[in-house]
Amino acid sequence: MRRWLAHRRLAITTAARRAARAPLSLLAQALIIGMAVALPLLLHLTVQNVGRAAGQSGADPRITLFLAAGSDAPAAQAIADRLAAHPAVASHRHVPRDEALAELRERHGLPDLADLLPGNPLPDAFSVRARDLDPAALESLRAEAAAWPGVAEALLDSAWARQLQAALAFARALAIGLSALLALVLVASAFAVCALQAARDREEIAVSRLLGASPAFVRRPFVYLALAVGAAGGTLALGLAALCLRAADVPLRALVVLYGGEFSLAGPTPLEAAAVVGGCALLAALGSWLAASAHLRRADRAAA
Amino acid sequence: MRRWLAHRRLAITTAARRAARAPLSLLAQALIIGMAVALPLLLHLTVQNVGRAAGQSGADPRITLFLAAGSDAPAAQAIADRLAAHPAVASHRHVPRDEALAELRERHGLPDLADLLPGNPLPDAFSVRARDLDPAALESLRAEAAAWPGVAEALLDSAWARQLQAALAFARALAIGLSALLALVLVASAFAVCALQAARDREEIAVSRLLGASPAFVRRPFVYLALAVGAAGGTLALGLAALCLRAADVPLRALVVLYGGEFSLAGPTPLEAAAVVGGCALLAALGSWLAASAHLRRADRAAA
Amino acid sequence: MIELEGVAHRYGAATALDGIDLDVGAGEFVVLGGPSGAGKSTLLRVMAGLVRPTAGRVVVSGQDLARERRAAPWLRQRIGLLFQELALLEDRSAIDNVRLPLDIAGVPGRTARERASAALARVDLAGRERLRPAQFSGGERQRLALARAIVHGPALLLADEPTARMDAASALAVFELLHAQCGAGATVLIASHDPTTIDDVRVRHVRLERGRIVEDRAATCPARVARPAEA
Amino acid sequence: MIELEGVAHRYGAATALDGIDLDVGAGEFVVLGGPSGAGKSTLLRVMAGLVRPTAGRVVVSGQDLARERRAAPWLRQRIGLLFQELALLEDRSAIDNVRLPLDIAGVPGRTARERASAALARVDLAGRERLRPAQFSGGERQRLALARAIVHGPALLLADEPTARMDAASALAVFELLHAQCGAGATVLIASHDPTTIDDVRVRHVRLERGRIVEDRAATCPARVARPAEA
Ligand SMILES: Nc1ncnc2c1ncn2[C@@H]1O[C@H](COP(=O)(O)OP(=O)(O)OP(=O)(O)O)[C@@H](O)[C@H]1O
Ligand SMILES: Nc1ncnc2c1ncn2[C@@H]1O[C@H](COP(=O)(O)OP(=O)(O)OP(=O)(O)O)[C@@H](O)[C@H]1O
Ligand SMILES: [Mg+2]
Ligand SMILES: [Mg+2]
Repeated sequence: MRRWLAHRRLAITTAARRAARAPLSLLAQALIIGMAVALPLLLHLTVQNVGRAAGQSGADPRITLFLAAGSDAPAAQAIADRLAAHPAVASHRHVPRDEALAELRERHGLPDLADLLPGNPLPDAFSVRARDLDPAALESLRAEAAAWPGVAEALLDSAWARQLQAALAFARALAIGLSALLALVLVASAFAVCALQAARDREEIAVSRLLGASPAFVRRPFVYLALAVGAAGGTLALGLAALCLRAADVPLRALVVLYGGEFSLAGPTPLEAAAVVGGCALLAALGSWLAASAHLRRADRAAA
Repeated sequence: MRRWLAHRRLAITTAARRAARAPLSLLAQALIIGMAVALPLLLHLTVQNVGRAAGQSGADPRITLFLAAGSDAPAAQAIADRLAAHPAVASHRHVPRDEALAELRERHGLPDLADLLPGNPLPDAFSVRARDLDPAALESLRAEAAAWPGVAEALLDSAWARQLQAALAFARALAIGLSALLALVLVASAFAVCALQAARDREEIAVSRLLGASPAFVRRPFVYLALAVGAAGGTLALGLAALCLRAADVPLRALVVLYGGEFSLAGPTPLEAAAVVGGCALLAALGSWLAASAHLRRADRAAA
Repeated sequence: MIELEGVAHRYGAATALDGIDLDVGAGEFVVLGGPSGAGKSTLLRVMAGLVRPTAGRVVVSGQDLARERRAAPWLRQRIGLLFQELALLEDRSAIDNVRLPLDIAGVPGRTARERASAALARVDLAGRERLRPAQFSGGERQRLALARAIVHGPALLLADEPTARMDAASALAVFELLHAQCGAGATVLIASHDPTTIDDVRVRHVRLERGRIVEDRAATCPARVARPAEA
Repeated sequence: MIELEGVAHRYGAATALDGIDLDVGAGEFVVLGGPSGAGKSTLLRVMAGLVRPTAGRVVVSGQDLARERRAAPWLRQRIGLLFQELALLEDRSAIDNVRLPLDIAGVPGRTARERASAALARVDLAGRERLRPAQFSGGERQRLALARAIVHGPALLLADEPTARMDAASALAVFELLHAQCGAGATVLIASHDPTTIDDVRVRHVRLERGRIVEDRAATCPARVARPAEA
């Protein structure tokens, strides 16, 4: 136990001494990690923020049921009852024809055009939110509702919402892809740096091995140092992301408001932050472990 | 001259020998550069592609002049003449009322809704492209045209085009910001790596200096190696970007077609490609030059 | 302590050791002599388990080294090694160099520091703990390396040219230190060109030439018994 | 060739050189003797322009070294240096180690290779061009370092303990090689504990103790004239 503790304490001291010898280099390394991680992190946060804002402003896909021209209140009630009973419908809202015109005016960017129209050509409508947002499920619900008596037309949501959803889906996929790529890059980067560090300290490693040090003894300071640099890089990424979010708040707000949403940017949750820092540290440690092991294997082969 | 050549040739040999000693580490380094550069490069290419597609599909801001209901052909001709003579107007197009309805149907995602309308409630219109796309200039042109006799309403373009423009502007700014950040990261990364390489080769450097080598003699192999790795990283970035573009072609096409555009992704021009490769090489060389110089200064101070 | 049987070693085509039979008992003091390139360093490396001989049997402290790729850590940690090129770590302080075997053995920091300081004092380098090896003269560097070889009280001390960088007076002091180690129970094997060792009656003298033992002269006056009277 | 006037050097509080006055003429062969820590290596470093003395005047080949931070490259390239710790590059082959001074001088690759091979042959290491320094024995390493020191035909050769890792026979061979350099016009200064040099009548013997010159015995039989007869 004393021996175990002494070994760990010594590894920390050794790592600290090496860090003190090349602080600039380590700082640059943490910066690089921070910048690389900041990109997918930002993308993820942006997607989440925009997605949330879109959800609040009702930008998730909806089906609009237009009633036949001149429908009366009982007919509308019949449709409302049907919608309430339908298992695939999450919620629905009755849109009187005046409101429909106002919405067309605002949300579709045709403000004063509505004034040009002779009277209000629109019928009453229902705005329906489906439980399942999958395009196929949406389409089948739309087709079913279109066949109901009293429904003149059933439309999937207007183009802009689909556009936003498509953009969000693409961005989400991109964020996931980039994160996977990034994990690889982090490991490779930590590997490259640790390989160089091991080459720099080759005499120290060789002499320690000659004097009976185990591979783990040699590896430990490298891994500890990588853990620290990785964590620092992750923290830097969080800071950078926070800075960018603040800078992007204004243009993003403008963008989202164009889509009719309310908007306020949220940073990562504590859990997300912990995952970023911990993930970076672990990936860096993995890379350095691999590099140190590779160095040891090669050195042992050369010495034998 | 012979001496000059011998020194350069030797530096290349030395750089090659060092590269051969740690090929994995250099490969990882080139990969990291490639991945880091690929991100802003992709963003830049996407913005350019989408911007071009949007331009082709007429997604740049326009002003629509709706004529008073029941305008006749001479009235329309008068407006057309005014537009042709106006210095702020780049081009204009007459949109007959039928075409306007069809466009509303397609571009605004209200396909079958038009069928619901009693007849065609829309008047004839003109679609006007301004010379100056600045929002203030657009608004002043719109206000002026709105006051013309025979014009019922002058509208700045529909929301989606403004949305797209805003998104493109934001993405463009992001690409520029990221590129600047990236240049810094590249220099810092090359610095960190070269500092480690110099530390690894400290004996070789020290002995060379003892035997009369100039600082330039010591620096040269490091700078050459960085040039090669930077260029390799830039080339990798181009390859990665090409791969991603191919992968993104389908979703992006879908996205842009939603906006009503024709679409086909174009890669970087030869000039852009050369700039990417050359830029990476030069930035890496700069970083390594700085690191090698810093190492020499420190080593000389320690030896004195 | 050490039993060698038909030990041979070839580096590629070159034969460095060519059929060595040698028994060294516990507590013996053996000097390996012979011209440059005779195989002295190679023989010491074989005994330390750093080089696996191409033929023959090597048993050190009961462990058969020819079988294993590298000596087990417990054995490595019982050996004290002084390399011909010293193998000092230039970017560590003197004391950090000396305490390395203790650090590897997991000796707690405070104890390691104290024992390393004591070892430095034994080689007459007290008070220079914080200097780097480059700040020592050639002879001082050699003593520094020697301090590292004895700091953990090894049962077997293998020293390659422990006096190469020294004048006669310092060399004598180092030999007395080695004799003291031997007297305290360690087995000592050194490779040396130093002519002063040849006349030392307290050591067993083994002479190598071209990888073979050409002379094996026992100590006329065994170290353990003789030490108090002679030193 | 070399003029020292009141040269002193202090490392922090420790005085390594303490008022050295010494004139060495072109073509002389000087051996610096003295106990470990006397300041021999420091004195050689001062002459090579590697260490700037804290006091005194150092003129080598007409250049005042005390003034400049480091010797001008042209001077550095006219000196041959053999360091006490050899300073071989372990991850370069023997020939790449030896040709280093030529590479630095900008000698084209082919010529450099040929001259390096010739230098290796002069120290009896022909045919081992492609090996690494670690694949040489201690004495061979020393000869390798010596080859590097003479490969560019330096006008001044400063060698620190050129025979420390050698038996008497190899040491003698090395001394003859140094005498040959001297005979070919080079000025040779070596630091050495080797007792064989002390009896060599062809060298000037300067003895240092605690940073001062305590003895300066001229060669009774100057090298340049004597060489053909004695070797
Ligand atoms: N790693 C190696 N690869 C190839 N040859 C080697 C290697 N190490 C030693 N040799 C050769 O083996 C022979 C014996 O070497 P060794 O180092 O054992 O000699 P030594 O007796 O210690 O000599 P010295 O007194 O010069 O140190 C020498 O000829 C040497 O060139
Ligand atoms: N870089 C340094 N920093 C501090 N002290 C030093 C340094 N170099 C040498 N010394 C000290 O200066 C004194 C003279 O050292 P020097 O290396 O010149 O001795 P030397 O005569 O060559 O001895 P040796 O025969 O052991 O090589 C010694 O006491 C040494 O400890
Ligand atoms: Mg040897
Ligand atoms: Mg010395």
